[in-house]
Amino acid sequence: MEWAGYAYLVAAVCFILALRGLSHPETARNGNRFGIAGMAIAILTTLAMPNVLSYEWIILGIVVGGAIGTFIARKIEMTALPQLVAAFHSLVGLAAVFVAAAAFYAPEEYNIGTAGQIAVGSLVEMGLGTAIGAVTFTGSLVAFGKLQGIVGSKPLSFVGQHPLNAALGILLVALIIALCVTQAPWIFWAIILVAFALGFLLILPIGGADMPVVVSMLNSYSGWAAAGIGFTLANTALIVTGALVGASGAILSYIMCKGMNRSIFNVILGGFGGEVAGATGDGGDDDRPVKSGGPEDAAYMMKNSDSVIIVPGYGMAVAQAQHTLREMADLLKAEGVTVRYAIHPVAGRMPGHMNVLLAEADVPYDEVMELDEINGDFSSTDVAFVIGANDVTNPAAKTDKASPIYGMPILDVENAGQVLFLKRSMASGYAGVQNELFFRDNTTMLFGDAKQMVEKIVKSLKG
Amino acid sequence: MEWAGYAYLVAAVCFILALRGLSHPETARNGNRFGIAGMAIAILTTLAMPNVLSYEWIILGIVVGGAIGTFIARKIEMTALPQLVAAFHSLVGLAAVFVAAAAFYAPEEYNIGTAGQIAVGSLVEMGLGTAIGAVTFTGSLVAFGKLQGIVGSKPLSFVGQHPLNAALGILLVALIIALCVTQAPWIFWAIILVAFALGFLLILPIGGADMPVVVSMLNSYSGWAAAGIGFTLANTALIVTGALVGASGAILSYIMCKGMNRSIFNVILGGFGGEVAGATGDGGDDDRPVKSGGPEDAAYMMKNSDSVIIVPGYGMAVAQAQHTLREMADLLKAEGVTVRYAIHPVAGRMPGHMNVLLAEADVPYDEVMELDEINGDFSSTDVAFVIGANDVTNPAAKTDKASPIYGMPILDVENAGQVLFLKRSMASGYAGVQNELFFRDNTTMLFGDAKQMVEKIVKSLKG
Amino acid sequence: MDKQDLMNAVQSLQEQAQGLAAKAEALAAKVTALDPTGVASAAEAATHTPFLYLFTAFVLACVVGYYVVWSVTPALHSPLMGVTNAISSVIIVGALIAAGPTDMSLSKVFGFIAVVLASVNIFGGFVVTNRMLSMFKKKQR
Amino acid sequence: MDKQDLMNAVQSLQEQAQGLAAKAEALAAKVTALDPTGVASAAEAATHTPFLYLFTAFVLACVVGYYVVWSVTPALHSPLMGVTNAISSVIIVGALIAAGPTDMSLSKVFGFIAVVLASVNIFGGFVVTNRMLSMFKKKQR
Ligand SMILES: NC(=O)c1ccc[n+]([C@@H]2O[C@H](COP(=O)([O-])OP(=O)(O)OC[C@H]3O[C@@H](n4cnc5c(N)ncnc54)[C@H](OP(=O)(O)O)[C@@H]3O)[C@@H](O)[C@H]2O)c1
Ligand SMILES: NC(=O)c1ccc[n+]([C@@H]2O[C@H](COP(=O)([O-])OP(=O)(O)OC[C@H]3O[C@@H](n4cnc5c(N)ncnc54)[C@H](OP(=O)(O)O)[C@@H]3O)[C@@H](O)[C@H]2O)c1
Repeated sequence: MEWAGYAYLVAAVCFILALRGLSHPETARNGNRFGIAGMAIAILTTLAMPNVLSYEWIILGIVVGGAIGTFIARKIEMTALPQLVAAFHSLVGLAAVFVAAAAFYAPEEYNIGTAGQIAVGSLVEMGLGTAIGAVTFTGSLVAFGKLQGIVGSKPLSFVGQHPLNAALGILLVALIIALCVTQAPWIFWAIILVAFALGFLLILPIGGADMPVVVSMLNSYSGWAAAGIGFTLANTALIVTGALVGASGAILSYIMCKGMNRSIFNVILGGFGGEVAGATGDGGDDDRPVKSGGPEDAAYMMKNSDSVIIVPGYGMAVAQAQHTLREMADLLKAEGVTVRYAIHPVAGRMPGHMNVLLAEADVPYDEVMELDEINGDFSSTDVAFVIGANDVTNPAAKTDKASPIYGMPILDVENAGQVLFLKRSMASGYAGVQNELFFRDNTTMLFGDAKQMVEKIVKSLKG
Repeated sequence: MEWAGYAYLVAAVCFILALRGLSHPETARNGNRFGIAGMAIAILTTLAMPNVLSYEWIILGIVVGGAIGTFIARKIEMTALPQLVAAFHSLVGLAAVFVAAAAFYAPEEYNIGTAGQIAVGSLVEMGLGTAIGAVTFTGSLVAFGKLQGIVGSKPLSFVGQHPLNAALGILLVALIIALCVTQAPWIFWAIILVAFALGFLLILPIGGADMPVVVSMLNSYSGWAAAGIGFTLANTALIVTGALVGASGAILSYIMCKGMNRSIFNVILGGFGGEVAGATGDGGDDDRPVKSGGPEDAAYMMKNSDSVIIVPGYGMAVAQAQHTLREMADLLKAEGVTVRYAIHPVAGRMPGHMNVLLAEADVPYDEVMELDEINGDFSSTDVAFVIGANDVTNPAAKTDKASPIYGMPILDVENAGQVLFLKRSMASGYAGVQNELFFRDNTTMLFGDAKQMVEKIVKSLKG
Repeated sequence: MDKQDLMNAVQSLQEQAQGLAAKAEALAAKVTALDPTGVASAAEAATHTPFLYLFTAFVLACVVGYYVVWSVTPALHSPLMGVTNAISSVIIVGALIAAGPTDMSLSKVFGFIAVVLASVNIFGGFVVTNRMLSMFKKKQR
Repeated sequence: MDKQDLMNAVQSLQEQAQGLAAKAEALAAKVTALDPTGVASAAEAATHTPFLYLFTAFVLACVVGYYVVWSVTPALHSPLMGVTNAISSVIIVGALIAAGPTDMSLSKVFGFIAVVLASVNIFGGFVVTNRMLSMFKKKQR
């Protein structure tokens, strides 16, 4: 079985190369192929193990699961990516629970002892793996529900929520210890039930808009859980993959939290998203005059400029305006206008969200700039066209120490000659803070749904 | 002894952190401390092993070696860094040979068998380690001699050099195989002798100026040798360190080769540096008129400009002009001139050579720019002051496909308002190609030794 | 040969036999003492590989993960989520082992369910990532 | 008890003794067969850890080395050479083992020399690196 170890190592290296490929769009597809190759190697190696003897059920399982997965992945709208990832995550969590259960009932298959006589180290790993998997399952389900709009996205805080969660956490630890001592099956199932409950209760109080951070965090957990199972199986592929996934989830959570200028605790303790609804009302209270325009004004202004930078945000995703937006950009380019896109690290609701949507609309990725690359160029740009973005342009992040977004890097659209804000109302964005820019002299508001408004601009540009 | 494995792992992590610290000057000193900590952990762990019983000789060895090392490292001139690294390298190579010899004569200490009955796998590792160590030893000695000027820096090619080296290489392989079969001590010593000879013969034909690449390559080898010994000892600290050092040497060689736009084979096959002398004569042949000036002209020109970019090169290092240069920059800054430094990746004779020299002269590192950072700024700069640099400014790298430096990135000094070239003559630089810029209208040549000339400029600025 | 001699001979033989029996017993004890340790330790070495080495791999993999993820370009952070989702399903390895035996059992059922769930992720993750990545195109077409 | 009986008893005793001796021999053989394998394999497991795991660590360390070295800022490439020079002397570990025994021997002499050489590098490398690094200063002083 020595060769199997080497095969698993090769699979692990393939997974590393898969992530490495993502360092550039050009190498990314190759990277994905490495990922597939690694997975194939890992599966085939396992199937060749002497204790894997019957293939019918396995093949059936892979065919059924693969068909479902492929079908969903093909049909899903790109705007629904966040919930898709959440849903897939819940499955990984559940699979981990079932693997742990299988190991508990047939430990001899895993060389960790016999039923009722499992090595204590393996029991600890198994208990932790089960608990993390179960929390991931229900947690991701809640995240999915909130993102999909099935569960209310408002944070559902209730009295005594934190003490209750803490109590459940302690109970979980106690149960794992009891499992190590008694090896009783009912304790194993109790761990799963308590962890299910904990997953629900932990995520329910967190606002819908914070779900991406939660999903990423659960992703990280599932990685560490996989690494734990890797220790039990002495399997390098699992250990390395677990560490990769764990690091990925942790780093993405960090990037999001930093982009929002919040701590991870602030997110997890919940209740933040709730202010959005309230603050939205507040934002509308402001009675100062704003300059508002129509699609013709916008079309005229952009047509007669030299350069336009488009700043997309969450509103563009919601309205699915990316295709029409690309059409508008094409028309402008035909007029000789330089058009580029500026993407803030946390624009939208998921890291890289805007990039995928623009790519979907066939926008070439070399027109799409990151914050650092383009921020200096606003001052030499005629028009900044902000479509469904708000927080990521708010100068309060630089000036107002009391603001919840203070310290977050922003796109300096204010430096452009003219700023167009396309949104439905004066409402504030995710962070619930009013945007000073709306009231500036060089700002024109375009009120309306992003897609409809851009369609009108396109019509006006054409005719 | 389980704990020892963990301790070695901690040491390995310390070494990783040591290199990680070097990603920024601010964290670098902390990184060095991690390196020292890692080494201390590795040594103390080994001393605590049950088979290490007598400490007198060990302590004596460490004290003597440590004193010598500290003394040399304290006294050495910063301009002599390349040869210092080469000299230290030869010691690592020799130490590896001695460790292998010790393992050969007392294999039971290393758990690899008994004398005359050593495990074959270990013999292979040992034979390879010895050979690489011995090649590193003599190769680095030659490199040291060439860099220090003891051995003529001209490439010493001779007829049949490549076949001879190939023959020695094959002999070495044959000897290692024979060692595995017979385990005879004389074969062991023969391996060492042949490898010594090979090291000499491999490096001797390579030109002095290519020595930094050679040193870096030997560094890489010594890393892989250390990793090999790590396998024999089943020691994580050695394996990880070996991989780190191996990667570092390989990447630095790659960077240098890329900066010179040559392949590593071109360097190793030797004979390149020889063209320098010849071509230098050629360069002097050019009879076109150049504009030349004196220190006062230079002082006047720079004093009356808004911004100056200083481009140092090998000549500054040779002339040890860095301190005087800093003085000049200070005087200019006192006059309100913006002064910055532009460093080409292969300026000087060693990666990062210029940065260390400037740092030695107390130039703050945030005034010292890399090629990418500053190359766009030459066009908005009044004066480019090129001191002892030549190849790294040569536009032939961009235009002349026949030039040996074609394709290498260069500093676009030509875009500056005025270019001052401080060098002793019209001679070409390391690559032996004439520099078109000398004949441009906006170029003024300052002929003289870098240090003396800058001293005169300083005098002129002062008075 | 008289009676006395015979009795002596028998006695000595009996003694010898007893001595042999004792020796045999001691040997047997030695064997049983040796056997479990020997076989068990060999088995342990074969099946339960030293935690230290796995831990070393884990620590190094964490460092690799740190670097490799930070080097992912922000524009591809969504595909990154897709890929990590797919590869985290490598726990299918554990599921396959559970689903592998010929005899039907509770753990085989669990294994089968886990295979299905993990397969959804593997195929779904890679397909959706591929869909995303195939949309990223360069300018000059 | 007549002669015949006695002879029978003696004979049966002899047979028993022979049987015991044979058994003892077999056991002894088993013991020798078991002992070396058992002890040797245990020793092997303890001293000669599986190549696979070391190789795994090596592969991962190479990836780590790749990333960690590329992330070194070019301005610090000279100190990098200093540090790698110093840490490559970690082969002093091998030298210490050779120099460790109490009895004087050829290998102990070799070990001593290697300790001296490696120490020159360790101290020299770290000191010169520290010297270089302490020269790098930021602007506003
Ligand atoms: N990307 C991530 O990974 C991530 C993760 C978690 C949280 N976040 C947070 O999400 C926010 C992202 O900033 P952002 O600027 O993209 O979004 P934002 O600040 O939430 O603003 C979105 C704006 O779009 C408008 N909008 C909504 N639907 C629209 C439609 N159909 N048509 C036109 N406009 C519409 C809304 O205004 P109206 O209601 O007036 O139309 C809203 O002001 C940041 O605060 C960030 O911290 C991001
Ligand atoms: N950095 C590395 O890692 C590395 C490694 C290997 C090779 N190289 C090669 O080294 C070269 C480095 O380029 P470079 O521009 O720094 O140097 P260069 O092209 O070799 O030019 C150095 C110039 O300095 C002048 N010089 C020499 N001594 C002087 C003195 N005492 N006072 C004033 N001037 C003096 C020489 O001209 P005069 O004789 O007229 O004075 C010479 O033209 C590149 O070709 C690179 O490929 C670099």
